[in-house]
Amino acid sequence: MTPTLTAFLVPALPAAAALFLAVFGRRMGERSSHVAIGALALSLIASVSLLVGAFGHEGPLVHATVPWAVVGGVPIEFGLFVDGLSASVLVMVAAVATMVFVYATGYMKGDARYPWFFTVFSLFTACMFGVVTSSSLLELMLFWEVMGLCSFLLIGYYFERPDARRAAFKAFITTRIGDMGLLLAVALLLGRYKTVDIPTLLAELAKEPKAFMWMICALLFAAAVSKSAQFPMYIWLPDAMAGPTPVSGLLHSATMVAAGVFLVCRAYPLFVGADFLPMIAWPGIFTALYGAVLALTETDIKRTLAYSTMSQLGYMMVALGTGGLVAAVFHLITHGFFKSLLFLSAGSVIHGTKTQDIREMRGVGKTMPITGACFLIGALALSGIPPLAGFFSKDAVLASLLGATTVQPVFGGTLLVVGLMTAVLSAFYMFRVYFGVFRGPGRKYHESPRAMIAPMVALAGVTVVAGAINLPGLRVSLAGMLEPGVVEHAFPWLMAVSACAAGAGVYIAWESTRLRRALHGTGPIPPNLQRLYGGVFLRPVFAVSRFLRELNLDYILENLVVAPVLWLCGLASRLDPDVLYTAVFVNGVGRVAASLAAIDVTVVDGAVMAVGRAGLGVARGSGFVDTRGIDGAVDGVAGGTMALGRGLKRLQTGVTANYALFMIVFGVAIFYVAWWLAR
Amino acid sequence: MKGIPVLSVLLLIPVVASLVVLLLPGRMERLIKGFTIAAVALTFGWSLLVLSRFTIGSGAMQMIQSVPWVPAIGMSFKLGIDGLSLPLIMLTSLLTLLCGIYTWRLDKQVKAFCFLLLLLLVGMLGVFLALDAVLFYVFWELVLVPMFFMIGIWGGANRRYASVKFFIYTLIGSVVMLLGLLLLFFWGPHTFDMQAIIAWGQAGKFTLQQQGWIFGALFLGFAVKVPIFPFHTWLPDAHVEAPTVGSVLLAGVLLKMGGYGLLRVSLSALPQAFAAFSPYLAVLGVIGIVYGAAVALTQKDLKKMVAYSSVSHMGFVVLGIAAANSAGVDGAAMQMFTHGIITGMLFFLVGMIYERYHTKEIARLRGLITAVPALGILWVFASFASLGLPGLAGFVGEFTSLMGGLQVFPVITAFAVIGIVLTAAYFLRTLQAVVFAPHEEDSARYEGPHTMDGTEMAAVAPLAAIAFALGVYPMLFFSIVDPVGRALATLVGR
Amino acid sequence: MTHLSPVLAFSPEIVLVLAGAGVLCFDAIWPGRGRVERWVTLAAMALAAACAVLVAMSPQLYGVYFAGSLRVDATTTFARLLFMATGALVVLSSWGGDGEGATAEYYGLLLLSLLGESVIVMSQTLIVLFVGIEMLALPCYALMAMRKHLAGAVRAALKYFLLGTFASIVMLYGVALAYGALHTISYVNGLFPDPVTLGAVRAGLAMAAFLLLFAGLGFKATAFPFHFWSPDVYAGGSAPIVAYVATVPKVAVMLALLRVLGPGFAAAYPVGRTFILIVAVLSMVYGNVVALLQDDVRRMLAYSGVANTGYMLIAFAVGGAASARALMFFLVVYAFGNLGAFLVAMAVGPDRPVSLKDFAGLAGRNGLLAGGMAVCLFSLAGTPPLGGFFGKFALFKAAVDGGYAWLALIALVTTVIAVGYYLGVASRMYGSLVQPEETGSEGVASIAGRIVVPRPLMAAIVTCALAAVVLGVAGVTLLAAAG
Amino acid sequence: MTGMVLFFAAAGALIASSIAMLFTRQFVRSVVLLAFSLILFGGLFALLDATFLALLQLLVYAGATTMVLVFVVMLSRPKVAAFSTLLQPQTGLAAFVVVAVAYPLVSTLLTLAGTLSSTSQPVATTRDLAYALLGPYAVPFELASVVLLAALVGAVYLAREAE
Amino acid sequence: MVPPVYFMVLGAIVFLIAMFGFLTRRSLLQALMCLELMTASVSLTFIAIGRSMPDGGLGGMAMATFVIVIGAAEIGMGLAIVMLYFRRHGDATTDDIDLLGG
Repeated sequence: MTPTLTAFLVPALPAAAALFLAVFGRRMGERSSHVAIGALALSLIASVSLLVGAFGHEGPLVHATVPWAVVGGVPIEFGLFVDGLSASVLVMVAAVATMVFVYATGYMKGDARYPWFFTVFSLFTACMFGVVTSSSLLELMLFWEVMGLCSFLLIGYYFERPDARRAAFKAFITTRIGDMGLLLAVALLLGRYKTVDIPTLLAELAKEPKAFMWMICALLFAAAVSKSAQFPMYIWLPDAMAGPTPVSGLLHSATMVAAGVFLVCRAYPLFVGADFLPMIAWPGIFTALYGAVLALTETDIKRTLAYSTMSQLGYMMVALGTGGLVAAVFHLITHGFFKSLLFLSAGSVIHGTKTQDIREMRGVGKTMPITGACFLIGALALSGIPPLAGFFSKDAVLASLLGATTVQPVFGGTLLVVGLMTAVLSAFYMFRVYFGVFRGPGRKYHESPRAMIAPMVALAGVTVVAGAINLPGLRVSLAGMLEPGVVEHAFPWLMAVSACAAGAGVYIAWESTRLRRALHGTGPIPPNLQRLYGGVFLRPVFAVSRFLRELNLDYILENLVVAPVLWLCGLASRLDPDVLYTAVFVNGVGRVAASLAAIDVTVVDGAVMAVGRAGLGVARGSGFVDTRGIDGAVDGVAGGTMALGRGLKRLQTGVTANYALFMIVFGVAIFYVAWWLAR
Repeated sequence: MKGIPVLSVLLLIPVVASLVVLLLPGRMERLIKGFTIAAVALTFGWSLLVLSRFTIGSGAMQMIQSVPWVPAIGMSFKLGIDGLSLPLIMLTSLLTLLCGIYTWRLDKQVKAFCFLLLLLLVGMLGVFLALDAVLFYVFWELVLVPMFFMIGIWGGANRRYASVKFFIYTLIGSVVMLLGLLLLFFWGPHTFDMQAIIAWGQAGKFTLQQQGWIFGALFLGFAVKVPIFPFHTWLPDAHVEAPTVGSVLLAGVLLKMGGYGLLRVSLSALPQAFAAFSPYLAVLGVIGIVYGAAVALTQKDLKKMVAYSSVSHMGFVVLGIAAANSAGVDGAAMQMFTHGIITGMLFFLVGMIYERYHTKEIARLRGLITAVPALGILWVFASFASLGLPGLAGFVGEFTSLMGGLQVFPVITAFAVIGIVLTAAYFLRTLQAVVFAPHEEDSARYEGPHTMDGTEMAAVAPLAAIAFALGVYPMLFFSIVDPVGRALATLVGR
Repeated sequence: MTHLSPVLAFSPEIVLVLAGAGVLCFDAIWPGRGRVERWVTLAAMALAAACAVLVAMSPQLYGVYFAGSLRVDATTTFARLLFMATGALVVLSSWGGDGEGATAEYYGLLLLSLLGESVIVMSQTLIVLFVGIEMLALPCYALMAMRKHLAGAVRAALKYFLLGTFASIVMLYGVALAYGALHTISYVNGLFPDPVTLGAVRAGLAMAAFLLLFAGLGFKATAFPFHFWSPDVYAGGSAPIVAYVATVPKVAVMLALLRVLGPGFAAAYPVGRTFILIVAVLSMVYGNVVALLQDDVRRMLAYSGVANTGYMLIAFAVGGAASARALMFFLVVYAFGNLGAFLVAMAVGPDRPVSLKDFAGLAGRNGLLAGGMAVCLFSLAGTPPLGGFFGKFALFKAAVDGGYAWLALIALVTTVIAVGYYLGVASRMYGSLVQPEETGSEGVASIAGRIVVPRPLMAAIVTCALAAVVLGVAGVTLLAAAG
Repeated sequence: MTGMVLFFAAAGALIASSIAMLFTRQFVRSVVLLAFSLILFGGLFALLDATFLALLQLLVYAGATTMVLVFVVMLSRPKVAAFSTLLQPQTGLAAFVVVAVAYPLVSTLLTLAGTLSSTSQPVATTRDLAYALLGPYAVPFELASVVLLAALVGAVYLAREAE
Repeated sequence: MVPPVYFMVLGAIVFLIAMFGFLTRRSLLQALMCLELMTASVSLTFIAIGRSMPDGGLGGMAMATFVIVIGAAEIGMGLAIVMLYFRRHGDATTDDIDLLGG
């Protein structure tokens, strides 16, 4: 099994499964999931073997291409490209996907369109693998957009519900806008360099003038922003929660949203070369903070996690923005695990409590212990409480921020401070949800079925262990793979600070839950909290969060895009030449004719008058658009011709003597004109 | 087989068939329909034979047949085929075959319809095969009469207005084009032989001023047909009123005659004038893309929306042609082919929806996925193919044209991207409303069978297959077109 | 053989005269209904056509006869064949169900009129031309007035007579002036010699003569200022004769003009050329634009006739042999197209004014009739592959060749306007074939039952339509041969 | 010299009678004036030594046509109201045109006369005319007879049907 | 000997008068009379021009003959139609037949 073949198998298997289910799915009913999961398991094994192969192997493990098209004399090849980066991400995606697929069999049981769900789900996974392993930018774009299609179909899975349809539409259009950047970048690069092969491109681009490189980066980053729901193109992510939870668990936590970050990582040398990094850092950190703040007052459990995903993606972007490629990838992988864990447990909670509003969930932990435990582990990981994975990856991100501070103190400093604040907020909103939902007295719920619980437990296990993949001393570490030879300088005191931040966040969450219960008269009011923290920290943050929710920035941003479009369409339909013709020709000429008729000069109603009227061909006031003849077929122009015709027709008086007279008059007149012209 | 004039036979089959149809008695409708399908199938088969004998990879004109027809005015019956016209020939014969199959369900005035369909096929094939300027014009005009009657007789409520408007608009364009062809004759080599004219033009014997006049005249004729932005107002009316088969052929083939003309005559014979005018052409193309998409978004009638989407997609063809570099020309040729396939499919589907719901109003069409699942899925597939989703044929044409455009007019082409997003917007809006939205009480009722019958599936399935195949592996198409694209690109020196 | 050659050369004309006189005498002796005369007339025409072909096949007969007054050459043969064909069609169409109108005198006069046509084409002196025109016109006045029960017929005939006589007298005065200016009235090789030899004054007088001559000929050919009579007369007159008058005299006069002016006229006389140009343009524009407004189909065809005369005059404005050839082909195509259209109008509304509403849904009521009309109209409109296209194309090409691109452009634009009203008819005929025509703006009259068309009339119409198609495809090579 | 006197007398009478013919309101008086002017035309022909023509004119026009004209009116007894007045819409234009054409026509005729040779050459006699009619002008002669035949047949048919 | 040119001028004048008459006359018969007058003046012009030709007026006279003969035939036919018209409409004015409408 050569690496190339295994690399080919990874995307091919789920694609084959998708095709198979598309044709035979309907007949297989519930058993269709077995095909999907089987294919995915094989891909997982293949990707693990790839990871093993990739580690310590200089240069890309697999780089094979096949001719796809010849355009303008330029051969375009598609193929596979697997290096350390893609292998590691591949494993994460495969693992999470397998878990979610198993979970989905439980969650979607009894759904009418069960086979269709798994068809699109497998196709999606195949596309994600495609994005990660594609060798040419055009191929990447192809899988990228088909992934957009799958997200449209999955978010809009419950298409009976109007909000699901709206969410799907919004998701596709927003990502489509971003994809335009990718389209232009690919077209420009193919046009200029006659190749789309990523490695060769990166090499060529290094020699390019800064401005052109900067432009290409901007275009690629636009695509990344829309896919990874960074500010301002994040508006589709919260609504995307309208889709079934497994979809959120896979797409909007680990895979699709990570594709944006992956694109930036894949073209990282280009971004560094064009020193585009600050442009990535600032939106990143702002998105992180913004997501966290919005998550604070979110009442829907899935939307909270959506804002949390947005925030964590911000973290990855800011890590990339400060040169921390390893940190970003590390965080991407760990986030993939614990965020999908959180989504799955949230799904299980929803499955149990039949509601998504955390205010109606009380004491779920009592009756759904395993779900509670899994959610707790996920929450701990996300908040960055050691020894869980989140702590190490977030610490790596903060380390890269610290590294940036040493280089540019102001730039790095602010990032670091905001990063720490966001870490506290993250811990706070996670545990606000945990305490609110799982602690305290609650109704009776029964635990989710085994098919949902098992993957959650597995993911929980992985979350606990995941931190280890990048321990500094370890021989086999992520850093070793991505940036062999670069010594990773650790900051022990930073770890301590971040741990404390996380702990503070948890404590505040605990206190605020007790405060909230107090407000609702279900528990004693803690005296010290009001004075000490309330004033200083809680009130302003809550105020900002509530303000932002009322502001409903999503709606504003959405209209920022939709309003000009509607204006353009309005203008276009008014500009339609058909409308234009009638306005200018039909009415315009009509008005002119009417005014001329108004000054109807009647000299002697004899010979001169007849010649005068005939010559001018004035449409005497009669109804202008008289659709005689060809039923008004030709529009304005015909109107003019008709008027001329009516004018000339007046010559046809019917009087024999007139005819003889006109013969002589016009004959002589034309003769004189001819004589004068040809003299 | 060497001796037989292959291309003349390709034209001859439909001519003979149309005469035979005239002779068949009007009552025996099934016989007439069967005969027509057989004739069109034979034509398609023969075009496959032409494809097999075509040496792929050579940019030169092949299988040339020339018979002097009217020496008095220097006109000869000259046919030929090259990388540019071969795909369009295949597209024409394929679409007409599918239309022939689809007419199996027609029950009104069958004999007249079949005769007109065959006559239309002769005209369309003739345009792409003709290598003589007058012959080109004769077939160009010949296409008008059957389409006029098709819209006029089997059309919708306002058909009279639409058919006459279609005829007059196209006629004005082609009349001016005739003047252009005459000027080509007089200022050029005093013969109507296209190859001689092109050689004369490429040798630069036309003065720039002459080229300007000829280009202007020819441009008007082609612009009305493509249609390019200000000259397109006939298209929506014609499409809304045309019967399904009429719309498919109108959008699938007739629009391509304009693009083909621009490439074959304007670009080849008047390179300098073309180079001078190409920025404006690019601007018109991009306006067409954005404008077409914008107006489509505001449309309430399903068929009119698809008509305006044609205007938008043909904008890419114009953009590709304006770029006039090898990528641009390849892109234009590909976009013409794929647009023919995909929009043909869309119009078939619209026809099927209309037959079931008897309304084309998007507001009243609901719940197609539950009513006829197959039709719903096909509409989703066609919509995504048409909005240019990579992996399907629509994308390849658009992408290549964009790539060509970006090399020559980067700023102008960038605006085209707005059009692409709008295209996605209106297709998805319609898709969600028509296919996915559940049935409300005021929406159109449909109690018929929940499946598509044989002829419908036969008409649409091949198109879907080709759209998918070309999307995944466009090498099939580009190997034919690319040599011609490169040859044309060198002309304008880009 | 030489002393016999004049008899042989003019055998077609002799046959016509004998037949004409014969039919009249035959009726005098056996005053039966028009049964026998019909067949005799057709036979005579066929015989005359055969003679014409024989003469064509022995070119040694070609030449100028009777001291330079008649010429027999390729154009004469072309004219004879065309006249016999159209004449035969007119005879067929006037067979008519009632047969009342087709008495012996009708056929006799028709034969004499046909004789007048070929005399015009063959004549080489102005006086013979004048006599020919009168020979053509007088029978027409009579024929027009023949169907007396028809209210409009007598009135149309009278109007036609008054204006026709007026025009020919004006032409006569032109002949006199020409005689004075040129000292000769023979135009064996073109009436107007090189202006230099004439000197300024006589050239001026020659131009005056040209104006008056053109007035006379223009009247018959319904060119712009001299066409006013045609709409009223066509609308009023009895159908078959209107079809005849609208087609055959125009062709004859055009060929006569071709002989009178000769190829060099346009180049030699700028005034004359500009005059013809103006008349051509005015005819095209006026004819097409006003036709757009007409509701009566025969009036519309009258104006379309005026427009087509405008197109024909292009050949004179451009001059030269190529344009003459193009003109001749255009004449053939116009003759059959126009005749066919008039005959269909006759079939739709025999002996009553025919409005566009009568054509509504014609395809449903009589498919063949509608088809014939459609083919004739599209040929007149000039859409390929029908003959009309190649006719117009040849003319426009000659115009562009002669440096009159702007004239060709005007012609093309007016053709588009022409298509406007031709399409109006076609769309009405076929509009309601499938779905019933909603009572649109003109409130369609209730579509009456099937139209029964007498068999010979339908045969004539189908022949015209077939001619348009054949001329389109095969006839194009005819264009080369007609040269 | 007497020729000149005769010419001017005849010309004056001719112009007077033709104008009078136009302006009379009774039909009979106009027919008489017409006959008189046609006779004058015959005289003018004689003055130009075209004796045969003069005779022909007198016989055909002055005699036959006028008589036929009168018969037609008497036979069909139309309610011949007095001819309406001269003035109608087109009179002004007609007058204008006639004047516009008259001046250049007469002036060119006068200049033409200059170019034509004097009248000294031998006068063509009726004999020469006879030979000419059956010589070079034989074709128009024969054709004229056919035209007469056609006119006769037509007139008879139309008249016969009338009763 | 009166120079032929006077006759030509006279012919032209009478022709124009007659034409004016034809252009403005209301009555049918007056129109016919004017036509006759115009024919006569044309034949006068023919003879006058012929007279000053080298062949001593032979051509002119021949043409004048034909003019008269054909003119007579025309008037004959014309009167037949006019009588038919009287039979039907019984009125002599030409404006009646003219209201055929444009």
